[in-house]
Amino acid sequence: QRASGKPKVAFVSNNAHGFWTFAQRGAEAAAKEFDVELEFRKPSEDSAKVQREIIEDLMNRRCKGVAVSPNDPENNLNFFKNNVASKIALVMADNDLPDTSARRCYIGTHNYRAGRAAGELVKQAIPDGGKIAIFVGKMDASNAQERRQGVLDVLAGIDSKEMPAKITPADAVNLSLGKYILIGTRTDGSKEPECLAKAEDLLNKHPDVACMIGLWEYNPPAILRAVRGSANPKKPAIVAFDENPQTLDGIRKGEIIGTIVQNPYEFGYQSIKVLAHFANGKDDILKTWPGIEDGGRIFVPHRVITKDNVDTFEAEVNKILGK
Amino acid sequence: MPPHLCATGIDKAFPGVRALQNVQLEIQSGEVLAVVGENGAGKSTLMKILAGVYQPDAGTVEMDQRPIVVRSVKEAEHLGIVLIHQELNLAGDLDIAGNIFLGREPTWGGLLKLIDQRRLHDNAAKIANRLGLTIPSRTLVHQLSLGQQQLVEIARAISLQSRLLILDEPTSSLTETETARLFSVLKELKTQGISILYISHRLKEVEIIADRVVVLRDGKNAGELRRGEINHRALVQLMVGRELKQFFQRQHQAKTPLARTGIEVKDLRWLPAQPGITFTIEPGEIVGMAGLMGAGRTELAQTLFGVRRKLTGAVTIDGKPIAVRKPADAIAAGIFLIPEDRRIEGLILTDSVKHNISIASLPALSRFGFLQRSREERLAEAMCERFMVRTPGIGQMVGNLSGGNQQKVVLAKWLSRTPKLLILDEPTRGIDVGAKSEIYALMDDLAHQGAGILMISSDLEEILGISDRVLVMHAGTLAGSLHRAELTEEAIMHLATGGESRT
Amino acid sequence: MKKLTGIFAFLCLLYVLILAFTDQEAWGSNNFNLTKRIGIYGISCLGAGLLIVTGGVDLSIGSVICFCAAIFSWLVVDHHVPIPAAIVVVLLSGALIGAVNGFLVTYLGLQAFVVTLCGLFAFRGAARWILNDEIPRIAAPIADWSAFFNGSFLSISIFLWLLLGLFVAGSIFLHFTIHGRYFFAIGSNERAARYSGINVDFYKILAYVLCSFFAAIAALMDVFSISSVQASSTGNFMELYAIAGAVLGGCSLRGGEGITVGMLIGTAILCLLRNLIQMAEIKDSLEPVVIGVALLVCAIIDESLRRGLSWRDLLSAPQQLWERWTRG
Amino acid sequence: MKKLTGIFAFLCLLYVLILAFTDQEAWGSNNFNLTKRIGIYGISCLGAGLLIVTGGVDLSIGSVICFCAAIFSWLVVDHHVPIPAAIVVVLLSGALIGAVNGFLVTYLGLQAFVVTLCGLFAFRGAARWILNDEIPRIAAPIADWSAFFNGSFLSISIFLWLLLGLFVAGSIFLHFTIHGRYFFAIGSNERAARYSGINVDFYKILAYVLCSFFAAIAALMDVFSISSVQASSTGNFMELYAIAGAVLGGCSLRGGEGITVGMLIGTAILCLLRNLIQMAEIKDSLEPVVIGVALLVCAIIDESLRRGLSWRDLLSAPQQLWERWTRG
Ligand SMILES: Nc1ncnc2c1ncn2[C@@H]1O[C@H](COP(=O)(O)OP(=O)(O)OP(=O)(O)O)[C@@H](O)[C@H]1O
Ligand SMILES: Nc1ncnc2c1ncn2[C@@H]1O[C@H](COP(=O)(O)OP(=O)(O)OP(=O)(O)O)[C@@H](O)[C@H]1O
Ligand SMILES: [Mg+2]
Ligand SMILES: [Mg+2]
Repeated sequence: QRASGKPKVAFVSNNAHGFWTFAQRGAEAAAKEFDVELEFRKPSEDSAKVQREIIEDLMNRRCKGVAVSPNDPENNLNFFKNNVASKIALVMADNDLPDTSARRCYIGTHNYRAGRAAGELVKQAIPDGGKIAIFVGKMDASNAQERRQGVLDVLAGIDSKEMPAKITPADAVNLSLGKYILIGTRTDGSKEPECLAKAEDLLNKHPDVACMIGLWEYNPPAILRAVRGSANPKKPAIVAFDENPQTLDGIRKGEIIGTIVQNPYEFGYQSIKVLAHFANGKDDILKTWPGIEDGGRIFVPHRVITKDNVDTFEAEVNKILGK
Repeated sequence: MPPHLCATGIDKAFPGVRALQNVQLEIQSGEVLAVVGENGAGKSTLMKILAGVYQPDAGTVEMDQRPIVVRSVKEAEHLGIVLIHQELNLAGDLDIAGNIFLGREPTWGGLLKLIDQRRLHDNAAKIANRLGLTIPSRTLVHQLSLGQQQLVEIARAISLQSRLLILDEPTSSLTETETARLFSVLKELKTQGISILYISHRLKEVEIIADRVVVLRDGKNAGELRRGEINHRALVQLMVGRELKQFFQRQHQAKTPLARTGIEVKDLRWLPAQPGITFTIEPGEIVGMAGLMGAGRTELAQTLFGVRRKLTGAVTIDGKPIAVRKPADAIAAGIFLIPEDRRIEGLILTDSVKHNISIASLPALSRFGFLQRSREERLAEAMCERFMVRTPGIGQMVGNLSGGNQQKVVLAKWLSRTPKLLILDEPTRGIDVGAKSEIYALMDDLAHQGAGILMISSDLEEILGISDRVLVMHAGTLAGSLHRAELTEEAIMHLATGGESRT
Repeated sequence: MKKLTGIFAFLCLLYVLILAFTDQEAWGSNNFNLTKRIGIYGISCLGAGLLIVTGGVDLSIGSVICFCAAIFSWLVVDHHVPIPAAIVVVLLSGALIGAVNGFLVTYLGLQAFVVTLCGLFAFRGAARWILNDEIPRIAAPIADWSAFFNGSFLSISIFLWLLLGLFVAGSIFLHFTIHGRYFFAIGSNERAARYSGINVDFYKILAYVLCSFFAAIAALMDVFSISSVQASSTGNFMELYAIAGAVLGGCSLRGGEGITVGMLIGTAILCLLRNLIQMAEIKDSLEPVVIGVALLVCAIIDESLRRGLSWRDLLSAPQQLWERWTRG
Repeated sequence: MKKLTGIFAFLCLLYVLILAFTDQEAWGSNNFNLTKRIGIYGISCLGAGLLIVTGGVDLSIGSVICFCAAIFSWLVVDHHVPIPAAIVVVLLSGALIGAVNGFLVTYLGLQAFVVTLCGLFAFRGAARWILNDEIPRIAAPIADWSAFFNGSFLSISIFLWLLLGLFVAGSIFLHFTIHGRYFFAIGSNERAARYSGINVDFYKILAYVLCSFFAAIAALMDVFSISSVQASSTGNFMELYAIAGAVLGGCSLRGGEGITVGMLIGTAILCLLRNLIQMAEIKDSLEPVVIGVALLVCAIIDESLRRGLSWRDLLSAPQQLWERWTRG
């Protein structure tokens, strides 16, 4: 329908979070540059089921290729392999499939390595060790598991470039990691007020917590708010992920040590760029793709933002958002 | 003198029913006009039209010689027209005073409209006392017995500064004492020039209170009687169009001796501080149960039927003890109850006549659990005919029937089966004379077949007419038992008001 | 029946629109997808509908689905229980949950809304606890089953066949047996039903059992259809879709009203609506708006036809409303 | 009043437990946090409670909160509208939404559950659309307001003071004016109220307006408390917490029952419960289980006391139940 004549490609995120707006901007830029029609889909629920319905419907609309940030890639492998990749070009963004042959390539952050970077920030903030606590929306999301594992492995002194097969259970409490002790991992079901409440309660329960780490975008601002509100003169260090304006503000004021940012703009841009090439029959584009690793993995490097580079970074962000 | 209110040429049709056709009605100031007619004659519909609940299809209403159009209850109230509905309309979660003054609470605090609780309760107590309702005005209405609730409705209507007061069967659950009190209040209102429209199926009341009677039949005017002409025979003649012979028929007066002992109730209690109740009902016996309002007759029936938890007591049927924990158990043991409040306990108002009649007999109307609809329909048709239920068809929604016809459906539901003990709680509430005699005949018939019958009624005439024996309750206990030979109105009232048993 | 014409017409309209927005060669494949989704969603809707007829309501359906899926994967993945055995355990758990709900509502006299709200919280938590907030590797062990269910027979999804089976059974039960009649009686006037000698408590418990049992089946279908269980998201919002479907299809939450075909149509409308939104490429953020508004329109049409208004009345309704308004 | 003793005792128990699990020097700060949360959650609960008294229910509260927060940030961030003006607009929108809900329920005779279910979908979508799925930079422009509200007076959070203000107003309205009396009458028997000449439609609409208006206030408090709006998550589940709080506090969803103090206690129980879970360091995944079970226990105690059982009866209840069970 609505024949623009251009081949159609799509990007399906895993939820409707504001994070994906950056990816959408990147995807739109690539679509314009490489002359394809883009559909950017953000499901209202972060479930594998809704996502699957969206992809099925896309395939019934002559979509030439799709980039997906999958919910539960592990178990949906067969779906992606047999129902999607066998029919149209499939690229994974942000989250990879366990079987690299099931898709053309992966574009995204290496969440485990990003987690390790956050671990380094923790070490830097409290070199003498102490109690730490982790905050995240849900623990059954793979990026949450990977980031958390990265942090814990660095603190425990384990050296690895890839996610280990055996992970620390989500409900581990008072886990000793060298000089560091993990009090626990608090989940809030993606609700910021709940994260705030849990951070406040943790500060009252464990006044001696030395570092609090927020793994998802809204976690650090909530932690920051709780720390600011706490009567305790000894403020714990905060380590953050993502580029929430309040997080950046906290870094500027020195209340947050630093944040690990991904580059979702690039997720979108590169995904659509790859798909556009496939759609135009250039199937060997990946062979010459810069920085591609084994198994067709293209890592968009994370960055560590601290007080030193926060201003330049924020200017960059504003540019993308057109602010 | 020109009439106070005059309705001419009123027509009203419902799907499948022409409820009113060209009906005339006029009433003078200070007059008590009774409206009578068989069930479904259109009385309630006419009253609802006057009070703004329904709009007529045709016809005009004039008040003080000015035409009026009443579009809502509120507008009717502005005109001074107040209707007490045949069915109760009370807010159960509010207290007595709250219900009496609902919509007209005395307030203070100007625009804030705070409720003046003291004035509210003082005024409520005054009105309630006038009617003999002595229960504290802070009692929640859902805790009251049906008769008491009816008094609250009446109190509410009387408290309104009305010019035309319409009472649609106000006394159907009241005993004689309360009725007498109501009549004295009505007389007082009459002297103040208030017009009163009074509907009742208790023709004795009509004889006492009415200045004039208008009779409706099949939605049309059937005649009028003036004071002096009003008597039972004339009323029935106009209502039914023929004379009714024997009203209370007890053809099988002589009990057939049976080898069964019937039902024995021993030391039954449902309230902690209550002396146990003990009585027996033999097969083939019709036992009346009298008592004042709130004496606990309904509660006794509910306890026997397993709706209310009993604290102590044993019930045996033909010598076999039975354990009743829920109505299903009672029914299995052969005890049926025709409940007092048809709208809440007796009927599924939103369902059809057919389904309501069959609901208690479904296992017998099914095979392997599958319903046999044709049998169900045949049963419903037969019962409707027998009880003279006036309905456009057995598919009609029960809620659309007239009050008396609804009551007939409740009776039809149970009387298609043969019980061991049939408890009827105010079975003839709102039922016209013709159908009443039919029901008495049926009770007689059932008794003859060996059922024991316990009939609770507030209508002493009825109790005296049909019972072999009368049990009288007073304040939650059994005050005494009277045999047919010793049955008089005085004897019953003596026991009901707490007098010593003479036997 | 008559009151279903409105929503049935709406369903047809949706389908025509979907066809209009879809390439012809994709029709077949899209039809298959639709039959699949209706099959999966319909099961819990049928359960919810049966319960709603008795005047009950179950807010815990989504969490029960999640809980049952969690038990299933715990048995199959962690304990290598054979799949048929695991299925039996899951179905029994579903029935048991329903029995507990029913017990609380009848014997303890609690409000259904409250009891099942507790369930909504509790079973979700229990699922997370069972799965330990991890994603179980369920895909491989159930591959065969999943392949079977995702297949088709006469180009209709197996899921829909299953639903149709349940639908026929449910219809016979609700509309042709005395038990179904008792469901309606209880929903319309519980006291009157009790006074008529119906074992009200038993039938109410039965309704809860059926609802949760159907939720357990829905959980299995969910697992087989996407081969995935995630404690934090599996079954989310399913109670709302189930109730919405039943209500769209003519059930009244006041109880005593409902018809099984209606529940099916209601579910189908929800599935088609979401499909249409994708096919017509409506902005994602507007999807919930479209669903909400469509539900509302359906409800309005339905209520109007039920009150005996004709289609012509409906079309002139806005004007009438305006007049009524301005009159005061 | 008497029927509140059960949940009040439960509340006290919770508080004692919290104290037991918390270091003494943190008591003050924890108390402050609690007052803050009760303040924020209590507002929507009060609104929901007022509506429930009239026999209505509003499932859209959470989405309305999200929608109002979205409008607010759209006005303040994108259009630089002065904050007081934005607040007025938000409150009016809230009231308007309530009026629409009320209109649909009264004039069109739709079921409240259905209408507000539509709202649950529609307003969430509308919020996403307004915010274009982005995270607005709301923190800076509202910094002063946020600081004020997050402050305290007499070591009680401003949020709680606000709630107390609304509570006093609401209590007077519901329990001392004729309007409140009409709410009860309508909830208890709508027809009786209508026959008493009460303008039932007006009061029902008023109840919906109040509920959504309170939701709009709650939206503002939510924004001021966390300085953040996110279309996909703001206000999620708030309708469930609001209704649960009201019901815990003695409202019956059948209508006609409820007391404002109860709603406050109900909210407080929910807030304290979650605090206790943190302080006692109960496993995260079990949190929903604890909440669900505690709700249930409350409901059981409440219902039993309401039926006139004494505490002693309650304690011997399991035994009695058992006997009743085994007897048949
Ligand atoms: N809402 C309605 N819908 C359909 N039919 C109705 C409705 N209300 C009344 N009717 C019918 O109109 C007729 C007159 O009913 P009405 O209630 O006026 O009788 P009535 O004289 O008050 O009888 P009763 O003595 O039994 O109370 C009856 O046949 C009844 O079935
Ligand atoms: N003084 C009183 N105060 C409060 N309630 C009372 C009082 N007297 C009676 N009642 C109520 O009346 C109930 C007894 O009602 P029941 O329905 O059994 O009476 P009844 O004999 O059938 O009278 P009715 O003719 O009014 O139906 C008691 O349970 C009680 O709730
Ligand atoms: Mg009548
Ligand atoms: Mg009685």
